[in-house]
Amino acid sequence: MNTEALIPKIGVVTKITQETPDVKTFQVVGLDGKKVFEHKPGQCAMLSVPGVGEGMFSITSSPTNKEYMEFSIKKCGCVTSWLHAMEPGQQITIRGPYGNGFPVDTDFLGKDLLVIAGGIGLAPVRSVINYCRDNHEKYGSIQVIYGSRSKDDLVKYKEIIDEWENDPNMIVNLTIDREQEGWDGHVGFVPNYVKELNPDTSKTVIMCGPPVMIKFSLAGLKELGFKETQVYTTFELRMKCGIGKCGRCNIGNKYVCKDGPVFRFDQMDELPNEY
Amino acid sequence: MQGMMINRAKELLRDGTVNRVLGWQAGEFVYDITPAVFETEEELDEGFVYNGFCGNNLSKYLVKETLKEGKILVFLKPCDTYSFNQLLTEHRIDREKVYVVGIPCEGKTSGEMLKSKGISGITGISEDGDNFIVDTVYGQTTIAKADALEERCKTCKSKKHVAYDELIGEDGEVLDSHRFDMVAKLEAMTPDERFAFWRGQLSKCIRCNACRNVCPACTCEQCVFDNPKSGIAQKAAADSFEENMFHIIRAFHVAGRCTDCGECSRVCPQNIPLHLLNRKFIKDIDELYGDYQAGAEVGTRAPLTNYTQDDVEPSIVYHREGK
Amino acid sequence: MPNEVKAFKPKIVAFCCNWCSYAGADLAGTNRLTYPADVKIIRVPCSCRVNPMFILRAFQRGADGVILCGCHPGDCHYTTGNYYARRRMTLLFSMLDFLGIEKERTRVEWVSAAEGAKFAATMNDFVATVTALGENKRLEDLRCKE
Amino acid sequence: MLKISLDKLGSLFDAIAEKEALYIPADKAGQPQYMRYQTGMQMTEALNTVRSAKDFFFPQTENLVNFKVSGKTIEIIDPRTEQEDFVVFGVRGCDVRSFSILDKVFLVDPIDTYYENRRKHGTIVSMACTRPSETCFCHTFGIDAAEPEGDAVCWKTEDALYIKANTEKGEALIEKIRPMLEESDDSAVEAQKAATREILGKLPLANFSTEKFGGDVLLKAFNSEKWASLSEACLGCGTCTFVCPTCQCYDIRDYDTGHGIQRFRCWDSCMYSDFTLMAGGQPRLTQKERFRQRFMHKLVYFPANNNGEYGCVGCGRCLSKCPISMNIVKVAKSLEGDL
Repeated sequence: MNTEALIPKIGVVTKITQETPDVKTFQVVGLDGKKVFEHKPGQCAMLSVPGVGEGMFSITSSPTNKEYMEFSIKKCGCVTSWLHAMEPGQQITIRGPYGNGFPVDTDFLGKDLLVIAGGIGLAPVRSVINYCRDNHEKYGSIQVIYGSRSKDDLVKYKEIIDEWENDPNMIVNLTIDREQEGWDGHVGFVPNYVKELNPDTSKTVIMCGPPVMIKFSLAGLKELGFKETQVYTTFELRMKCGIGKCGRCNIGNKYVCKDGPVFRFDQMDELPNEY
Repeated sequence: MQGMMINRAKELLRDGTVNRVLGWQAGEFVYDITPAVFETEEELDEGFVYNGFCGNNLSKYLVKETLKEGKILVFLKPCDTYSFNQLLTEHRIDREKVYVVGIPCEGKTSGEMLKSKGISGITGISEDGDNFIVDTVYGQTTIAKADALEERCKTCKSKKHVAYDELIGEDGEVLDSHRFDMVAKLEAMTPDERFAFWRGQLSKCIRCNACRNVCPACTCEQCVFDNPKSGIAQKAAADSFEENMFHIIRAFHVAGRCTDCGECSRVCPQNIPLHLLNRKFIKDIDELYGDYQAGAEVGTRAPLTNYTQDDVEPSIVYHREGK
Repeated sequence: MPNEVKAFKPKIVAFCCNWCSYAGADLAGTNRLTYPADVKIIRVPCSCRVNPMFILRAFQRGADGVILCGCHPGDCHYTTGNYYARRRMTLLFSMLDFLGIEKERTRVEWVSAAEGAKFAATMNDFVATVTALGENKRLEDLRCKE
Repeated sequence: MLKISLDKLGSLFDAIAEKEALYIPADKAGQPQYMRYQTGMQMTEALNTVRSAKDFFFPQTENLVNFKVSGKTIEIIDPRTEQEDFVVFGVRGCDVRSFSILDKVFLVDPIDTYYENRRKHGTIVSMACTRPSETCFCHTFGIDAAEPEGDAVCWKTEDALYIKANTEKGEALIEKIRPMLEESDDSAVEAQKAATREILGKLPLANFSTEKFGGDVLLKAFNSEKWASLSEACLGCGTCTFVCPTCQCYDIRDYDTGHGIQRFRCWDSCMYSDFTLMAGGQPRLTQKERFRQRFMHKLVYFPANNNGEYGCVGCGRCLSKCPISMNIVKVAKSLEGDL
């Protein structure tokens, strides 16, 4: 770990891709053109625009990408608006990696994975999906159930269509909330779609999305026979330090930035319901 | 007094006039009293107190309480009633949902006041005429009530209730308080002396926001100091400028609306005489725009949202030596 | 002189109302009346747009003097704005004085669109006053000093 | 045991201050607070300072890093200068313990180097209490006010100051002032300790205990219905957190100075509504949740992570300073019935 935990490094934004009307993906490298640091799938980094603020963002790219890191960021506050307004070549500051990440080296080994994501919730799980694809010999099949408000709001749509759907090891189920012209896929909310698809209960589930999606999807999974010990999610809380000291991401005796952001649902049951 | 108040509160609860009672609850050491809402007669019997340590001005809680269901009984001391009127003027309280019982006040003290007199290890306090008899682990001490009074009570402006549905005890009179004496004393100093005085005081500030949060005039939904878009949101004064700015703006935002209840100075953990800033504004307003007591009546127009065509020019500040 | 002291040139912020004083400043310019270049004008829709915080923030950012110019009382474009501004500024300036901050650093002047000469004269006079006072030390923010 | 007569205390301070920065609790405008010693300064008679001693290691505001931004590029500047050695004299037993609690936050991996640096350069000289107040309950957390921890510990009697080193740092300090001190037996100190302990036993909170708190009561305590009434009158100010010697939450903010950006950290309070506010929502919606967080953290979460050690030292500051007199003792006593 970096000995000067609170002093960031400089990152250069080399490429910005408009994913959806309010989501952009940023490619970041260090001043030397290489990755700023290595990370595990599901870990986060603190990005900041000096003078505007700092924010914790999940690293969207897989650790197997050795060239750069990617962040898919939705525009919703001060820092994100600023990030969205910037142009390639802009420097930002970056520190990390933070958090525990998904247990890809332990619990996930050899398992079939079911990834359930909604909206921008794809950002943290894309890292684990691509990591497992690149190391497919260590994992079973990957099923992705991903939904968004509309076709235009599906993050990383191109990658999903071009790469994931052509991966023999993957099943991709997409859904959107409302009927839309040019969409011949499934229409409906994610929790209902999960129940319709009736996935095999031997799978390990990774879930990320808006709280209401998580709530109903979890209930649906339980109905299908999944256990809480099989389901992982990743949290979002306000963070300032990223190193478990500043106190605001504290839930029970856990600090989301340090002990999380990935939790298994049975672990969450032991924590106060304050997230 | 306490007994009469409890009995009256019980009656009003019983006959359904109110469904809650806002008062004071006893603590660990006689003096550490917490404002509390009582819902049943049993709760009143268990914890309700009224004594010389019930300094909290309860009127601000009504902003929150009158948003709830039903009518609430509140006990207000004379100076609290001014804050109550001011909140009514600003439409922050639903008058229909409050039943005000005015209670007399002989001035309040606090544990902090006793401690500032060198009394420590307090195990009990009893009243004996004009004195407090304080039992401590180091023996018994007697202190005159008049000496132990809070600063704001030593210069009490009024024993008269300006708003109530009913009164317990006799109503008092508006007093000639000499409350501007300290302000006048500061005004008579040289600017250098004043600067030194205020730097000494304001540099103690830890920006806990107690003065703001307790103030019955500070009822903004979001304070300018908490609004990240204001450009001056600060959690801590990183520079002496910010200490000055916070206190100038805090006092300015309540200028003309401050009833001089003195809660700001009472709660300041660093004992900064914040009321002097408010009183400076009140004194200036009185002198320049005519006497005005915020909260004396409901519906009056505050001096800063008012004007006359022949108001003095700001240049008067250059010519008012010793004011 | 062995150690030449750089002459102190104060930074002045002038809040000028759009309808009178800003036009007055314009007129001063077109009439080629001179006033020091250290006066930075901030145009505001009305003198009563000026929040006490604006004055303080100007000092924070390094101003040595702050002046507010508006329409003459009675001539406000919005009828009454400057009456409110007058009360506010009177109380604010009095409070600054109460805290021991030099009262000559702040000023309010009423300057109409026709008073180019008054604008220039006011600024010259104010700059001279603030120059005599020296640097703003009592309401400075050390972080903003270079 | 070494001692120095009280009339020579000033020259002792002078001698220490000559070698390194010395801070003592003294009265300023009637308020006891730590101040940098200057010749002639007197120690306060008050029991303790209003602000705790945590400022020495975790100041209310401090610059973390500066940025110079020009166009698309950023330059990162570490603003730190060399930390001078310093001595804090007269720290009470409760505040000394608070440092070891802060250590458990700031000195665990990843280490906070700002804090660590100050800790390395600071020497703590504690002072035994003789007149504890009714708000004191340090004994609840196993702190002995009559013989506090610290690099060195002092006892002040009627006529002399006794001093003893506990650590190498303390010995090094005493070595520097050794010529001024004389050998003495410890009978006066023992007598004082006995007297103080007797008073401690008579304090109103002498029997206050937090035994029932700690790890496994987490959800039980969290879901108690009492939080609503306990927090009802809370003003949501930060007094308790800012006077508290163990509260360590902070905020990181950027300040644009006009010629650069200063990223600084400052104390923050879980009692503030914007503490957890995100663009995406607010997990602690009302004052009840914020209030609960503070006490749960001190009484339950912190001990769960630190072998049962509580995040409170019983200094009593929140008891005397809370504007509405709500405090950890009332909370603990009231919840106890539910556990």
